[in-house]
Amino acid sequence: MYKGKVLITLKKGVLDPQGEAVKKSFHVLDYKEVRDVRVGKYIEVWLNQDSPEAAYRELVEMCDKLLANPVIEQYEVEVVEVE
Amino acid sequence: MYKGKVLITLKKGVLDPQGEAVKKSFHVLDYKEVRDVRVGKYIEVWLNQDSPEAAYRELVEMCDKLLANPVIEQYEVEVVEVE
Amino acid sequence: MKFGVVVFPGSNCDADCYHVIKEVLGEEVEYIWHGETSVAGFDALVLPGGFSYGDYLRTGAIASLSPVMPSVVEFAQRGGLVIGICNGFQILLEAGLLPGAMLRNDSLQFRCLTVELRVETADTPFTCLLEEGQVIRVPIAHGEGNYFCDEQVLDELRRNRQIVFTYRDPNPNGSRANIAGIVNQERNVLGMMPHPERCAEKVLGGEDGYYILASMVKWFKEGGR
Amino acid sequence: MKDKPVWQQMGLTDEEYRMVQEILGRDPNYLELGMFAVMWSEHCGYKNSRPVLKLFPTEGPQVIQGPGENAGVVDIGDGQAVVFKIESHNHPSAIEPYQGAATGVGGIVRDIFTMGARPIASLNSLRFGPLHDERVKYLFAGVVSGIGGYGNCLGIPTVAGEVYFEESYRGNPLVNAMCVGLVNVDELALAVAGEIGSPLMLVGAKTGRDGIHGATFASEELSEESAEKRPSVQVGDPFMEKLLIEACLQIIQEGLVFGAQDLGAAGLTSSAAEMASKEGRGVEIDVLRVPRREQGMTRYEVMLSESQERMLICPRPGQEERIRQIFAKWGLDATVIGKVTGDGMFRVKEGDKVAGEVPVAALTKMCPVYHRTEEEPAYYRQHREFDPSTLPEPLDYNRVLRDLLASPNIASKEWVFTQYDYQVMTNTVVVPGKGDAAVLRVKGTGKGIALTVDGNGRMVYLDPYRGGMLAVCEAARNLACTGARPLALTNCLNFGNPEKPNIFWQFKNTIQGMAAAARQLDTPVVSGNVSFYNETKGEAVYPTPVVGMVGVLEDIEAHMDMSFKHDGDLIVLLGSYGSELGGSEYLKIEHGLVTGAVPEVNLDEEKMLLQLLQLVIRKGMVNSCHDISEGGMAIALAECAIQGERGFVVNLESIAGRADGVLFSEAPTRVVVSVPRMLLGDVMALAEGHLIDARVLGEVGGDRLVYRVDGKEIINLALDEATSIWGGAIRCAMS
Ligand SMILES: Nc1ncnc2c1ncn2[C@@H]1O[C@H](COP(=O)(O)OP(=O)(O)O)[C@@H](O)[C@H]1O
Ligand SMILES: [Mg+2]
Repeated sequence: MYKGKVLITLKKGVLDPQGEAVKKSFHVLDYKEVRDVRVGKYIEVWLNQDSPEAAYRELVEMCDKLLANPVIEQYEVEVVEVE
Repeated sequence: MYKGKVLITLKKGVLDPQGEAVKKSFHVLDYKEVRDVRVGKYIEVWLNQDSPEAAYRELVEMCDKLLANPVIEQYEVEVVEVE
Repeated sequence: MKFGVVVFPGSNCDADCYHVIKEVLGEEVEYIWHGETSVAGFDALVLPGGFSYGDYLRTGAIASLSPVMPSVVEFAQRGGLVIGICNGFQILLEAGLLPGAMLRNDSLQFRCLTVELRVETADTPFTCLLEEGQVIRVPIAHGEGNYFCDEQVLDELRRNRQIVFTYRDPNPNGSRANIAGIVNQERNVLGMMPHPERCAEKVLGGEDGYYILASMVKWFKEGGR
Repeated sequence: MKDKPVWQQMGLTDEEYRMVQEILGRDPNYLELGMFAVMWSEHCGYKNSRPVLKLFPTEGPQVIQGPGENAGVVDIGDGQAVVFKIESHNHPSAIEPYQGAATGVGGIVRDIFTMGARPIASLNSLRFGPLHDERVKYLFAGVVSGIGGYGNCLGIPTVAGEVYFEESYRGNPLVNAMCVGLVNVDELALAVAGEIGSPLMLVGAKTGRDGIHGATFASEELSEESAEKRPSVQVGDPFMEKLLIEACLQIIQEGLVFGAQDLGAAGLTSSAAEMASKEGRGVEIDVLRVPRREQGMTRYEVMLSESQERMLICPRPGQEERIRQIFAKWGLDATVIGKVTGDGMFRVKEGDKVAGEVPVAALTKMCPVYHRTEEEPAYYRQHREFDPSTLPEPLDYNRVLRDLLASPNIASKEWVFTQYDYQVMTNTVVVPGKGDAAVLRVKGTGKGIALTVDGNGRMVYLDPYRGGMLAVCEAARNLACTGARPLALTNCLNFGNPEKPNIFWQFKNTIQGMAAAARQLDTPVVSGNVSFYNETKGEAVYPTPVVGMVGVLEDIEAHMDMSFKHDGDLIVLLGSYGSELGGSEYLKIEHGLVTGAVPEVNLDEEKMLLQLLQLVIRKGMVNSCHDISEGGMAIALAECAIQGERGFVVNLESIAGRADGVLFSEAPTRVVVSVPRMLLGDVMALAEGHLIDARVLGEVGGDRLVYRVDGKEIINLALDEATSIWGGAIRCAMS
């Protein structure tokens, strides 16, 4: 079995109101050294696949189809073997 | 400057309705080999800090204070240097 | 009796609570800005519903770190009456004044409708005008009302009779043990997802919520017992 | 694409480019050209619609502000007014349904509080393709959660709306959002620039690269290329907007500003030009002073960005500091980015350097106007001549009723409105689904207001003139069914490409029909929006005017909903006993036909009916009231029963030997009311006094829906079954 770790982030230039709000509250909490915050998604998918390559290919397909919204989001995929 | 990558996931035993819904729609889309899906958060924090250790310590503090809720969530932190 | 309605950036039921306290209960009421650091002079506090900080990150999380919160905690610890409604409930959880956490509704949808609640205990300052076992109709409107706590906390809630309201079938959000509202052990802090202020006037189609707020007044005016 | 001259890429024609050269007496630079292109787009300039919009009646004693401001304003007495407008966000929603719809709500809400009014209600009107299509489900789900996501966060109740599913909207859904605000008349603010030398302040969100050329995007047909323009989809920040509402209302109420203007389509360019043009002023803006979200933005990008949640305000002298304080309290920045000048020029500076300079009037008043040619499409006559009596009569009317109840156009919209917070602000007296219109109380008075949006695109397609009338009449009737007096309307005109003569014919005829009805019913048009180019692959959507209407109830206690309330009450039809089936849901569902002559409206009769309804409701003579629309009388009765949780028996007569026309005709100017037996005589007498036909159809009671025709029972359905079919159809399709 493989576990896919999918990181989904907003594309550059797309407004991230959540990140902005979190950043501001860090500043209020006196973490002045915080320069920027972006909030994305982390999705774990456990797959019954034969090979890491197959799992990877499938995950990319799944991102395109469902997990990420290509209009505003981009994604990164990593596959690890698990039992 | 350092970039903190924070992965926040629901603890084991906490039901993840979003993950369940994603899994179901994969099954509908005929990805039968999907065993499980969990949806978490991926937060990127850019920090003006002196050392990776300092950045790491600070990020952990930020997670405890705000980014994660220990009742339901756990987190992982990684720090990378960026310019 | 003087109520304080705490206003966070993004609160949006603050004016509704203010209206009901003033015009329907006929009690004194003032807003308390989240940036204040004292709640001196108030007899009861309301943490209203809404989307404090846009519900960003986690509902209630950022608001729970507001400057006003330490004084709210202190007020509660001294036995002052605190009611958190909807987002207010979420803030109380994040602030640790009540146990547990809130998850997204199991339907993954925001849900606005009137639900039936069972009053599980009349032995609180918030339900002393109601009866145990009574069924009341109160509106809900939330996307994250799926109350979660672990087995141990649930046992404690049960043992101490801290569960105040439960949803009658069907549970609208998947909350553990059908929980709609709980109090702390000392019974002076209530968090509930449904909105009593939305059903406190006949013209709005129901008055059950009136009795929850009026209970607080009765309890307070009778010297807290 | 790249080979085209730059003005064409920006959406200007060669002729328009020559006009720009002539106005300036030189070639425009890139920035100036961009400013012309957005301001002269259909979306901002109304160049194809302006002459036709003049047909609308816009005045009346109740009108405080007609078209021309951010929203219309109507007097409701006691020194208060309602402010309202509807707007489309069709193209962004087709590409990113959640954000498209969300930012649509954000935009229309800004139009309301810009005027100093507290937004108190939202409505929406939606059109999608057939619900069995997966892409349609995705769009529908995304749009609904986007509307809820934004409006719920703001704490503005979404109290009413409508949704239709028709093939013609498959590639191009319609998303129209309406907002209603309440204002004390003496606190009304207008979008005007102040005295010469007054500073201009930009407040709210930072400026990013989002939505550049959104205005021109909205003025094009959707194509494969549109997908590439995707970055023009903006992400909304309702939290920021909520803070803006509170801060802006405070500075307006404290009298600190001359005027305010939200930044919508064409961003800073449009809002500054509009503010200046009202009083013939000029503006000077320094792009370097505009707070930015991204690095390396060009002046062109800054001036044309459509980043959401921004406002331009013009402070009164000496009030800048106080304004800054108020915004700071809400965690917002307010930055001086320029000033009002007296020379009528729009000057864009980059520090000390002038980066562009054009006359304000050239961008606004001198926008070209086109009188398009119109041509009656061939389909029109064919449909009108269709005779439904040539169709076989159904054998099993029970099945027909079930099918209609399950049609997504008729079925309960509960799946939609339970995702909207419709009760926040504690004013909602008649909640979604319960009545023909939403009813809100006005706190501090004994009054109420009623709100509705209506527009049946299928009828308008079949007959734009009659269909336009129907839309206005239905809206007014819906308000009257709650006991309200209709006051005025706003409208969103969703059409195809106006450069096509058939489309322009639809457009013009629709407006003529709407205008005639609005005039006769005393409901002037006070605001609105035009959305052209709703086409995919050359196919236009049904011409879809959406009418948003506001009415007032003098006594909130005397409001009405549609639910049957007492067994034994008599069911009375007010209005004519018709059987016309043109354009009906029945023809579509049972016979697969979109055709027929659209029923004609008698405006005098409609007006009398509106008065009659207000009267019987005020006098407490009826226990329920519901207008007959999609699905005809059969469905109207079923809905009263479902809402009231009690059945009925009605005795009808066939017309020309057929039952289907009687049951399913969607002819207008008809309502069903339930009347306490003792008051029947009074109701009949009042109806007669108003020259409105009235006939007793049957009686409320039992747990079945029983329809008899000519003494024979042709439908007998258990109330429970009807309720579950009607209640579950959309939820089922969506899960
Ligand atoms: N169909 C219409 N009926 C009446 N008025 C309209 C219509 N379409 C647009 N208007 C009016 O034209 C003006 C410009 O509209 P619009 O460009 O949508 O405003 P905004 O500045 O909010 O973008 C507004 O005052 C609007 O009310
Ligand atoms: Mg505007």
